[in-house]
Amino acid sequence: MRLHEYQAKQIFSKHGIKTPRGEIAETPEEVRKIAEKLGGKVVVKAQVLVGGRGKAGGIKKVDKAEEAEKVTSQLLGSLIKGHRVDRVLVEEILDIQKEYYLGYVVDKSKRMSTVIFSKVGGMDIEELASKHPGEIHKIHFDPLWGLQDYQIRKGLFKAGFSGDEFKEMFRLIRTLSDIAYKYEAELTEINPLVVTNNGFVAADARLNIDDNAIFRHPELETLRDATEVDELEREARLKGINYVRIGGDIGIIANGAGLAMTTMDLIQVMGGKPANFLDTGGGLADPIKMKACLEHVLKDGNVKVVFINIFAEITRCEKVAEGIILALDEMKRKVPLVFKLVGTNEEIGRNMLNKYAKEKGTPIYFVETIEEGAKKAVELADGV
Amino acid sequence: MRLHEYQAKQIFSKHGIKTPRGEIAETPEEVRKIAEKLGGKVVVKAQVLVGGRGKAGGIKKVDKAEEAEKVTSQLLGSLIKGHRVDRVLVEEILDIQKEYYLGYVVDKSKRMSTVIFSKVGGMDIEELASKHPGEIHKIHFDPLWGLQDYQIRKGLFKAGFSGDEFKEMFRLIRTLSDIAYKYEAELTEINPLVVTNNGFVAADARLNIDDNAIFRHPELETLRDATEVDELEREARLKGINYVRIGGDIGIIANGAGLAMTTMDLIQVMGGKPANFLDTGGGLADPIKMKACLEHVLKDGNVKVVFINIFAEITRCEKVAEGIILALDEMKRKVPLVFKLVGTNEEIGRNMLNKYAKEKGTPIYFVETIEEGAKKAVELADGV
Amino acid sequence: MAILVDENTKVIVQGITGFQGSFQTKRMLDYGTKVVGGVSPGKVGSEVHGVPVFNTVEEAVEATGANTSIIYVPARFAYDAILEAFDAELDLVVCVTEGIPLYDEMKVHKRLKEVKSMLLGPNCPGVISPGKSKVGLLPDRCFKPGNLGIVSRSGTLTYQIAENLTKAGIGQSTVVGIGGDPMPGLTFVDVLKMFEDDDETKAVVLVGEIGGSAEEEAAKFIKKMSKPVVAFIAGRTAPPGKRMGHAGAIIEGSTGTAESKIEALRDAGVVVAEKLFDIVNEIRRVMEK
Amino acid sequence: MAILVDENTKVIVQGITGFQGSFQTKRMLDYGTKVVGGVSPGKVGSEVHGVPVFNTVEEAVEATGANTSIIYVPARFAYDAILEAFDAELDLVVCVTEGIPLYDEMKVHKRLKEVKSMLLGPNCPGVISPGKSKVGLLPDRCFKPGNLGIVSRSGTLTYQIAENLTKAGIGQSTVVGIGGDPMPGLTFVDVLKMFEDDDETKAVVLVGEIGGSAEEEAAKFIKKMSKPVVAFIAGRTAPPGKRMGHAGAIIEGSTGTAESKIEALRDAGVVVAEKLFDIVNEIRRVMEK
Repeated sequence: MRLHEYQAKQIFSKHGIKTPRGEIAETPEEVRKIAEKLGGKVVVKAQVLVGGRGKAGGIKKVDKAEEAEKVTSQLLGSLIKGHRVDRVLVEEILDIQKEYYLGYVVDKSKRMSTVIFSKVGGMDIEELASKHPGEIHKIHFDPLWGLQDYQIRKGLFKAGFSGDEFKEMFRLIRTLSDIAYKYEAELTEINPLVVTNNGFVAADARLNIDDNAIFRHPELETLRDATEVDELEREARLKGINYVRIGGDIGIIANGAGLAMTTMDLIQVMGGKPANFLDTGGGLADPIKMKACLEHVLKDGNVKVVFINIFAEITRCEKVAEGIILALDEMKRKVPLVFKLVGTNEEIGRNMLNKYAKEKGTPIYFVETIEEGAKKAVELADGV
Repeated sequence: MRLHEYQAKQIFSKHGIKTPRGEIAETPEEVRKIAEKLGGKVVVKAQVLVGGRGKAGGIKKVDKAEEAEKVTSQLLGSLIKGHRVDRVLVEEILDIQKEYYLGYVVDKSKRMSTVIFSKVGGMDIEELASKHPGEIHKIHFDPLWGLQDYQIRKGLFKAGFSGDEFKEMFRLIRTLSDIAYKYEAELTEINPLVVTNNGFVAADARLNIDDNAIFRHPELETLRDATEVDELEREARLKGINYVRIGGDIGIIANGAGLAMTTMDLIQVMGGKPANFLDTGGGLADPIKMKACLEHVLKDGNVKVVFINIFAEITRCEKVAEGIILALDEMKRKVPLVFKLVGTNEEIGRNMLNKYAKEKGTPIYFVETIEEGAKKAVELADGV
Repeated sequence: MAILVDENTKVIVQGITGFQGSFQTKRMLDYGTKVVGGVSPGKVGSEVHGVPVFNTVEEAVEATGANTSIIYVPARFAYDAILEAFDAELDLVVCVTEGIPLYDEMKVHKRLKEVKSMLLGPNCPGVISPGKSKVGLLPDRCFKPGNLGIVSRSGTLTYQIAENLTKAGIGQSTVVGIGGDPMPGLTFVDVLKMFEDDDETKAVVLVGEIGGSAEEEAAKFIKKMSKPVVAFIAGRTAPPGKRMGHAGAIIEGSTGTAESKIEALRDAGVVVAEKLFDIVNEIRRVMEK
Repeated sequence: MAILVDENTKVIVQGITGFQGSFQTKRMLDYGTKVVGGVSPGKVGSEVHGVPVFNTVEEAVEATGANTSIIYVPARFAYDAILEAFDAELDLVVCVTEGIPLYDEMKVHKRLKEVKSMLLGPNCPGVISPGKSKVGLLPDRCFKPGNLGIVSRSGTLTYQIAENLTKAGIGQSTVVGIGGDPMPGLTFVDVLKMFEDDDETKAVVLVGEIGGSAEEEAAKFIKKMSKPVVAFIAGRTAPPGKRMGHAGAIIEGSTGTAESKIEALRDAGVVVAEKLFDIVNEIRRVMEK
């Protein structure tokens, strides 16, 4: 779960990391009032969960409260890299002397926690890594031992920190990794970390929590609503469906992430556009699950055809067919289905579906390979 | 730091371990009121930091509130195994079905934490170990990994626990080891752990905190006042002097615990009785430390002679002499000193002390070996 | 020979009384796997499909001489179950459970360095040495004995690939699903090493996915291998920054893309198939050489 | 030969700018110990008695090639300092600091299993190989080169014993103060093993104390030793349940009493001296054999 900047800043601030003075707002009027309180000169930042927000026009500096109100009316409801702006963060403009980078990430290939910091900040870490690889400093530590003071000292001295900046960075590294461990973060970042006359300030903030660990942090669940971008994805999560909106017109349902991705790949190879990724996971023995998946995919109005790719290793195919039929029965709109169905009793399943298709006039096409299915789906979407 | 039963019970109770209903009291009147509230049938327990309190008469069961008041008047101010009773704990009498044992200790030879439990309870763990060695179950775990659920399960199943008792013990072991880690306990114990109709109740409670870790638990400092038994020991702690009251008439000052213990040993071998153990530690370069030690030993009115055994490895001996002279100068009572002084400038130190002794008439005897010193000290104490 | 499991493998099932545990026990028994015991705290004395149930892994191992465990417990208890299996000094621990918290997995990896057990998974379908033993939930009919090794991060995709191969007459020595988690126990490299040393294995199929750097690391090792490797990478068209089911299948910036993986593998001399059926053809080609 | 330290030992001092650290650096230099560097965070570039100061142990080791460290930092920072020294892969870490929390020490012991360093202490006076090197605060004049090994839990008591021996003409190969803490790094057994293997050592004096079971464990090992051991146990008359300075010197119930230790040692063929001077006589007797 990726938190919004303002949510992450609230958590940082609670743990003693300085953040700019500012407030979150949902209307231009609120923004004007906040800007007035802050003296007029403010920065208005669109709260969208996407990188490169600044370059995409999501961050506006203004001199007057009225201007703040104006840019906010433009920002709210607009799309930044495809993400709709629902809220903006209004903050004082910092007196920037220097910009540093400070981050924490679980390094999955080393299987260790990693603190990353640099005296070069203000660009994203990938850019930093490619432009100034020598300026990136890392501290690896494992979850059992945790981060030791001497490791922070070693890292900071090597990077050339001393005096007050050493002390401030030491405290920030300690605090940021404490936050990471407290909330089981996959990643957390202060970028840029701004050096001002009043010390170090987190000008931006990022905090991504491990979804698998949310059950241990129920207090974070309440933050989630605000973090979802896509309404269909939000709904899917609530229903326990592993669904990602892609934006094309060929709906995909497969059991298994690898199978679903391969299905997507082949559709694109054949010149089509996947509407979504959907991995049903296991548990297809219950027709209800299959029904819910098909219904969900069809909620996307762009979907012209659905390719269902089930390799029923455990489940019997008649259960899958039963679920599909349940869904179709309640469906208003008729879209053609391309079906690759393999597994126990696949003949029974096919027969059930063929019978239903004939009776109701729903077009269902059975295929033998994914390649064949992808081709058929593309043809159907293109209206061939 | 060893906590009193009532203090440990407050902590246990705060963490969800059931303790008997009851209150702490310092006067017989208070005890009567508490006993009335509890329905008259109560147990009155002397709060002294010594094992085997029950057998020594420190625990009294009564049927009526008046009786409770009466036994309290007898208990308060009395000595239980040499410890004065200042407070009593008044508690309901439990409906005892069974008595178990549950403890936690840092096993210093294994360098690991250890949970110990037994279906035989109500006797102290040493007695339990010698009478029913097969009934003692242990779970070792290290501080980094902590206690894992499966380790508790393994231990409890092996000991034959099942059903509700399994669940209750599981929770208690988890809670007790959590308490141990939270407060850095050397030892904590529930003995007996009483099985009643209403579940498991901690009838007694013990919690010893690592003195070296108290700085990380400032909230415990406030509990300490009540835990000291000996006024001179309490004073010594406040002054930072490592002093233990033994009870004889020959005061001992040595630098180093081993040297101090050897001095005690030899005094007893020679037929004398040490009044105390005192290890000055390092830092004797400052005469004030030596002065404070001598003053402190002489506060014990039983002391007839002081054996000072200094092996000044770093310190120059004139500094030691200076401290002694400072102390003697302010002292009202004149006790003879036996002195073994070895180290840099020992001649200068001796001369200073000899000169002072002649001028003021304080008897100071220099010796060459600890054996000789012990003999001399015993002679002086016996008035030979 | 085969790797990891064979006719001598004796398996216990942790979580045997659960729905999945019980069902998969039956399927493993049907395949001929020696499932000798199950673990379910407090249920000692009962039986599941004729398999005796024990309270702890230690008891089960003492009573049965098992050397392998398969874990079917919910995600929040999986960490403890894995440590319990390690503690009983099993040779191989297969963890099917999906959704284990990242910090639990980091600790499991720390523990792995201290113990003798190997871990397969978590979030994996297990391992099968066709005709000898199956520890996991791979569908029997997709596999037949032979000389091809398969190692994969995906489940159903691998069954599909294996089935294609089996139908084409290419049997397998062992098929290993290392699982879709970002921090698997046994990695591609670990399994490739075993295949390289296994007399029965003549060639290997590697089924990878976007996300992480496991394929890139595998490519480095493959350069040193004597046996031919054919690869397939799923997710070539996935949009960046979207999470695709497996925790591993997320692309961030330029790392972990299909392109980087395919390039690394080709650079190591691996044939990377574009379509599923290409795998069959390529394997036939390299095995006939 | 000698054990632990000799003329090739290169030492860094952690906490060199503190009062104790600086003072003891001077004394070690005076003795001829090769003190090649010191560590004090933020003080790189300065010098203490001519010894260069570094920010971290790693820097100091890289610059000087040190293989040994001695730690003089306050108790609450000692845990971190010890781990830092381990991390720099020093052969020997001597920790003088007293009063380290028990839970920190437990963690240090866990770490010891993972690293190559040996730990002497904490709460110890260090080690001296007379005429070769001294890493610690033992008073020079009490020691002279020879063939007796001494291992002890006490500080000043050991100086006294060593001085008696030195005055009687009995020199030492190495004198090791393992420290008074209940969980020492190097134990009696560890050091006895080294003495047993050391050509230069002909006999050993063991100075024990009440509390714990280190002497009992030593007795078990001594049964297998070829070299004669003479022991002294302090605290024979200490009352039970009282803590005597060292965390180790506490007697609880019947464990750790002087009687149990003396009995175990005598049972292992050790001569246990009653008075300090008996040690000299006994050593003279066994060494003349």
